[in-house]
Amino acid sequence: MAHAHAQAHAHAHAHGHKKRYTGVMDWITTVDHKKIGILYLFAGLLFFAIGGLEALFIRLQLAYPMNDVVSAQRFNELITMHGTTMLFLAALPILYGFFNFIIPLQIGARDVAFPFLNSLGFWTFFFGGVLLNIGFFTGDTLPDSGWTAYAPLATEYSAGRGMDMYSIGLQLSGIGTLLGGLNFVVTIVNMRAPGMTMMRMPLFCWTAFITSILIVFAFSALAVGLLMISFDRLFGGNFFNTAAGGNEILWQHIFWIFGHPEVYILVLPAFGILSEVIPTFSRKRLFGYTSMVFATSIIGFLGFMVWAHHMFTVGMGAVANTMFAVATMLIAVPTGIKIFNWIFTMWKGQIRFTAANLFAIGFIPSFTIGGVTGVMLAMAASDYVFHDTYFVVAHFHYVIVGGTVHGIFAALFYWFPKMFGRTLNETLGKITFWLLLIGFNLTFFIQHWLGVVGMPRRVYTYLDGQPGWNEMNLVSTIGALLMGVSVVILVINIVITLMKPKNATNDPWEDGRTMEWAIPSPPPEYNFKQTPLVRGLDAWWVEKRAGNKEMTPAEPVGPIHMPNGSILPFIMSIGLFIAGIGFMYDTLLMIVGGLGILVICMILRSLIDDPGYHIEPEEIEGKGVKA
Amino acid sequence: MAHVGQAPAGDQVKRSKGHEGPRNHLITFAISIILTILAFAAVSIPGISKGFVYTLLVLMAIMQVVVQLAFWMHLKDRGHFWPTLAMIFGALCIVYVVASAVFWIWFV
Amino acid sequence: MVKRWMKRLVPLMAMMVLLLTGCNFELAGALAPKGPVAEQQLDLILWSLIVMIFVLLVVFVLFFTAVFRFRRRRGQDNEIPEQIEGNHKLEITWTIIPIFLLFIMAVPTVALTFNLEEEAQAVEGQRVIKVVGKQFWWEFTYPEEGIVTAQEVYIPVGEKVVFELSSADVIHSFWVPQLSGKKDANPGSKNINYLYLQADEPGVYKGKCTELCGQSHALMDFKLIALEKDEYDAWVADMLEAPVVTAETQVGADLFEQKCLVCHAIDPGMGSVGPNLNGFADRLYIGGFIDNTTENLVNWIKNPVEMKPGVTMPPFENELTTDEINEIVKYLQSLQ
Amino acid sequence: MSHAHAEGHTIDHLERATLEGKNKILGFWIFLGAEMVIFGTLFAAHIGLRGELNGGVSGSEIFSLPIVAIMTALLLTSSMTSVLAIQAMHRHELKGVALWLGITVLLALGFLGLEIYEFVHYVHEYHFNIQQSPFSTTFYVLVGCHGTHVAIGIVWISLLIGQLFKKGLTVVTAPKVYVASLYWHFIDVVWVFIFTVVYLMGKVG
Repeated sequence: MAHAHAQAHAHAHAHGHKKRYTGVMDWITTVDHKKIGILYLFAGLLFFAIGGLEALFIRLQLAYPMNDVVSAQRFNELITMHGTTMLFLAALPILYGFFNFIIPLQIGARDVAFPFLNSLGFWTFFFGGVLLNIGFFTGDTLPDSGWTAYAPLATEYSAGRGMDMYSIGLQLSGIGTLLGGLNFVVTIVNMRAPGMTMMRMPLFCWTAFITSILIVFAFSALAVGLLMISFDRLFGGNFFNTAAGGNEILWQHIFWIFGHPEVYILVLPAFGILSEVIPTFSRKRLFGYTSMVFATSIIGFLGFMVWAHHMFTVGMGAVANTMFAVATMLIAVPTGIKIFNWIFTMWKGQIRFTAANLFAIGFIPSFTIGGVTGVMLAMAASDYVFHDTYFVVAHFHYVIVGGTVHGIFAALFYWFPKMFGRTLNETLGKITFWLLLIGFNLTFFIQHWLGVVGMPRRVYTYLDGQPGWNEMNLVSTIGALLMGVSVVILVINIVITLMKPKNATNDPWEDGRTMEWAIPSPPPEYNFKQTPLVRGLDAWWVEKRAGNKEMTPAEPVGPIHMPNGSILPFIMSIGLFIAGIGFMYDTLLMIVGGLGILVICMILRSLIDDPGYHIEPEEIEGKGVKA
Repeated sequence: MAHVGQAPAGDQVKRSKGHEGPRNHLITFAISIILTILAFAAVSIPGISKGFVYTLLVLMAIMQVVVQLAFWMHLKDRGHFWPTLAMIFGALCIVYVVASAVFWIWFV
Repeated sequence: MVKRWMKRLVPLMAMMVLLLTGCNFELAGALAPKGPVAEQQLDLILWSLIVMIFVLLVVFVLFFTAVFRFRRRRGQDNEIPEQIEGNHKLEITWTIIPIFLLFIMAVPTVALTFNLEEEAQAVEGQRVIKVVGKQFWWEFTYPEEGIVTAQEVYIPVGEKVVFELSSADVIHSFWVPQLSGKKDANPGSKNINYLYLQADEPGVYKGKCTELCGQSHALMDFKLIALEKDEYDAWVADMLEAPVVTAETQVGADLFEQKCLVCHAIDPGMGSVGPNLNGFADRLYIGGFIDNTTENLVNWIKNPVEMKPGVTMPPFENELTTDEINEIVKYLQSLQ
Repeated sequence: MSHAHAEGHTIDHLERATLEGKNKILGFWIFLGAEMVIFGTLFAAHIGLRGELNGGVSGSEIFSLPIVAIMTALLLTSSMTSVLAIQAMHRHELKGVALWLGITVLLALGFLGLEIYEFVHYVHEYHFNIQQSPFSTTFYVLVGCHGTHVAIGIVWISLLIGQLFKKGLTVVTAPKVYVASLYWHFIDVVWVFIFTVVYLMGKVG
């Protein structure tokens, strides 16, 4: 990065001023990983709310047979946007928020490897998300072919601009995500504090690491798939045009080569969160750390090898079907190892039922149910029955709501004091948990049954007079409403907490084990005034047991180099956004203009040196421990 | 900050003299040229079976790429654990994407 | 085998759902198989369900024991529990046992998957029915008998039938829950699939499209009607008879020829843009899902898009008078 | 912030003198991993669909091997010259770096010119445009994607040369040059597969 020293010698103080921005400008120019983390968190929560509303409309439409809350077309748009929004714009960004904020703190770094790229990644993701949702503003049709966008429904048979928004908007937000993943990989490999070996890394960092690798490789496949869809739709390409000899199954392969790792991209970080929260509130170290690391790696690796189990009914033949079936079933083994390790972490511990821990503990049974139905789905011959029915809907919601969302909420309650200096209200948190638990099981448990008795997924309505369908769907809708209420309470909780004064201590849960709990809440912009020396797994716990009040430093107190903020990432993303709209509406001027903005910004970035600035020891409050 | 997260020790080791000489790179260039000429020649000669030519072409391409990755892009040097891993994983992805596309479209 | 055990599990699960919904309840869909394919699949599902319930029990027992026994109690604030690194024996145990459980599920899975695939290969003399999915209806062709029909497919009871699945537009998926699992109907000439099923009891079985195929994906239903062999033969003979136009239906027949024949064939062996309407009077449903009554039919012709969003058939309410529509309906109802 | 010791032992590896430099190089390798998947997926589409002509022309009818051979020679040589640029950089010869990078850009321009000529020729002679057949679509998207990478590389390396003259060889510019050379080698590596799989195999049929 260009903020390094212009000359290769050791004078550190001579140059650089901090460019101070305030208010909105501060947020759109920031390259601080903590602020970008918060931006990711709130952008993700915003899209989570939108996706949640879409889900409620879906359930309201299905509450009664032949209901007409929304039209068939609108329903297809809702399911597509619900899936796309929740996966790409809500779950992953919220997780990225935690990655960004927590990983550098947990590995003892002052920032991520590429602060500028980090900001670019966020803004590209954000504007990609806006582009995906732009139909709400322009009145065009929204994407309507399901989040899987199967060709040729998504290419030749989807009228309007909806699927262009999908392919281009997702392309942009995918690029942002890819940049983020790359950043985390390098951060974790290169930026660890002295003594922090890979096998001393907190499990959250490990899962983030594996997740980021999956992102780098999986999202590239998606990028190509989306490029192909764009070519077919905008330039008359023939990738998936069967009449001209193209092959619609090619899309399914490419999509699921991305799509299956995506599932692990979403759930592995939740595994990591659990592996932080449960030990903390059990006052016990994680049971079987090494096997957890290996299980994570194996899940990540196998996750790439099993994509075709989404395609059992496509007609791949018995050989391919059984191979993928067995490979898929194998994933249950490392996942099982994790489940048992968590249970045995609690075993003989002293469990405290804080809101954060409730979500973490609630994860285990819910996710286990999702896991066993996953094994059932993996059995090819059974999948012929389950495929594309509500059984599948139930399964992946048990995994994603029971897994990822529980994990996200646990992380939110757990790290909120570190991020914002205030602890979320515990009582409201517990109400959120119980409402979510009840609502979620009410919504989805019954859908297993609905699927097996014959209700296909993605149907905008169903006929009256089918045994039990009306009642079961109504129950499901009531459950969804309860989940809605629980999220509203969470939002209220966040708002009222943010209005209170900051009062959190460094280690508000008192049993924090990893390094983020060794520094103030919220952390200063330079994180650690002295880079810490890591002396074991659960570095902060080790120091606490040794009677220390701070991490042992690895360097003397000295000036700290910080990168300057920059508006360029924001402008570059706007350039990409404009170009994207240009592609959608065939406006050459906008394409050229948008890409021009991008190129100019890149030239500026490469020509103008920004050496950053230094925080002098005098500015750092309090004296550091002498090294 | 320079000592935060030292990369693997290989970076610290001084390389032997001669490593940086142009010889290795020129040899790589020569190998690449020869393999390329062979590839073009294999196509131009009539009468060889298609399957044999395909196999030969792919093998020569892989050889050329491996040589270039190892010497020109320094993957053979120490301290390239993670880059090598990235390349291997990428290659693995390619193999199964191509294999599945070929398997699906041609054979099923 | 453990089959009887499995069969008992179904009512148990049924009870649970019944408790949850508090409503009238019956086994349906894939839980009430009426043919060998669906039965084998249900057996496999129940077998996996038993194994999985065992897994769930183990996990839940351990989980709730841990949660209830090891909560932090008063006065423990300064106690630090032992920091256990792990336990190799335990860890190996919960690696080996799941592998074993997967093995006992994988074997029947592989066997059944191959079995279904082999049986679906059409052999000489095998009855094959060609299925073409179209937005949002199904066309069925009997190549040997020379019959083309739509929405309702007739098969003889107790006989293995192979369906050749393809599509004219987007991807559809062919599913008769009570008789078999599903398989996709892909567009293009390359990815044609074969599915086999067999009905052991006569009856009308619901069929569905299960791959999102556009607006009326939800309503892309069809019926599979299984008849005894002799009734089936009678049906074939009936379908092959040319439609008779009487004085009473002459007006409707003429109107049909002017307005409808562009898209709808009525000759036995002809495919067409819209569904072939040969034998329409015997159809149970209009558009695959509405009862075939005079009133519904009139409304359908007036404005089909309102009943089934996204269908290609244009509304005729402005093009034809109500009388004319009634004549057409009368004619259609004479097509035995 | 102690670059003093960093300077001591990596005198011949200016690009790795700082953590930022190391980060940049590792990050770029990971990026190349992603690029591999991108090109791999495009190759998969091409290999799968290259036989689908939709009544249009086939590769063996239109490909001209002499042009491809010249393009290959240009790109291979440019990859070589970018290695020489890195060697000059390790010897701290600013002019050498700029010279070799300049030659690389010139060779790349030659390659790009030939590719554009080739595409125009196909469209005019055979109406072989992107819409003709799955073969044409995959051909243009795959080869065009590579061509776009070449074009980006040309702009990037040209800007780098400008920067080098402005700032000299420093711990800031050295990683950029190194990374650009990695990028350039990668483009050559992809081309090896393109001329093998698309052109030569296409010629064989």
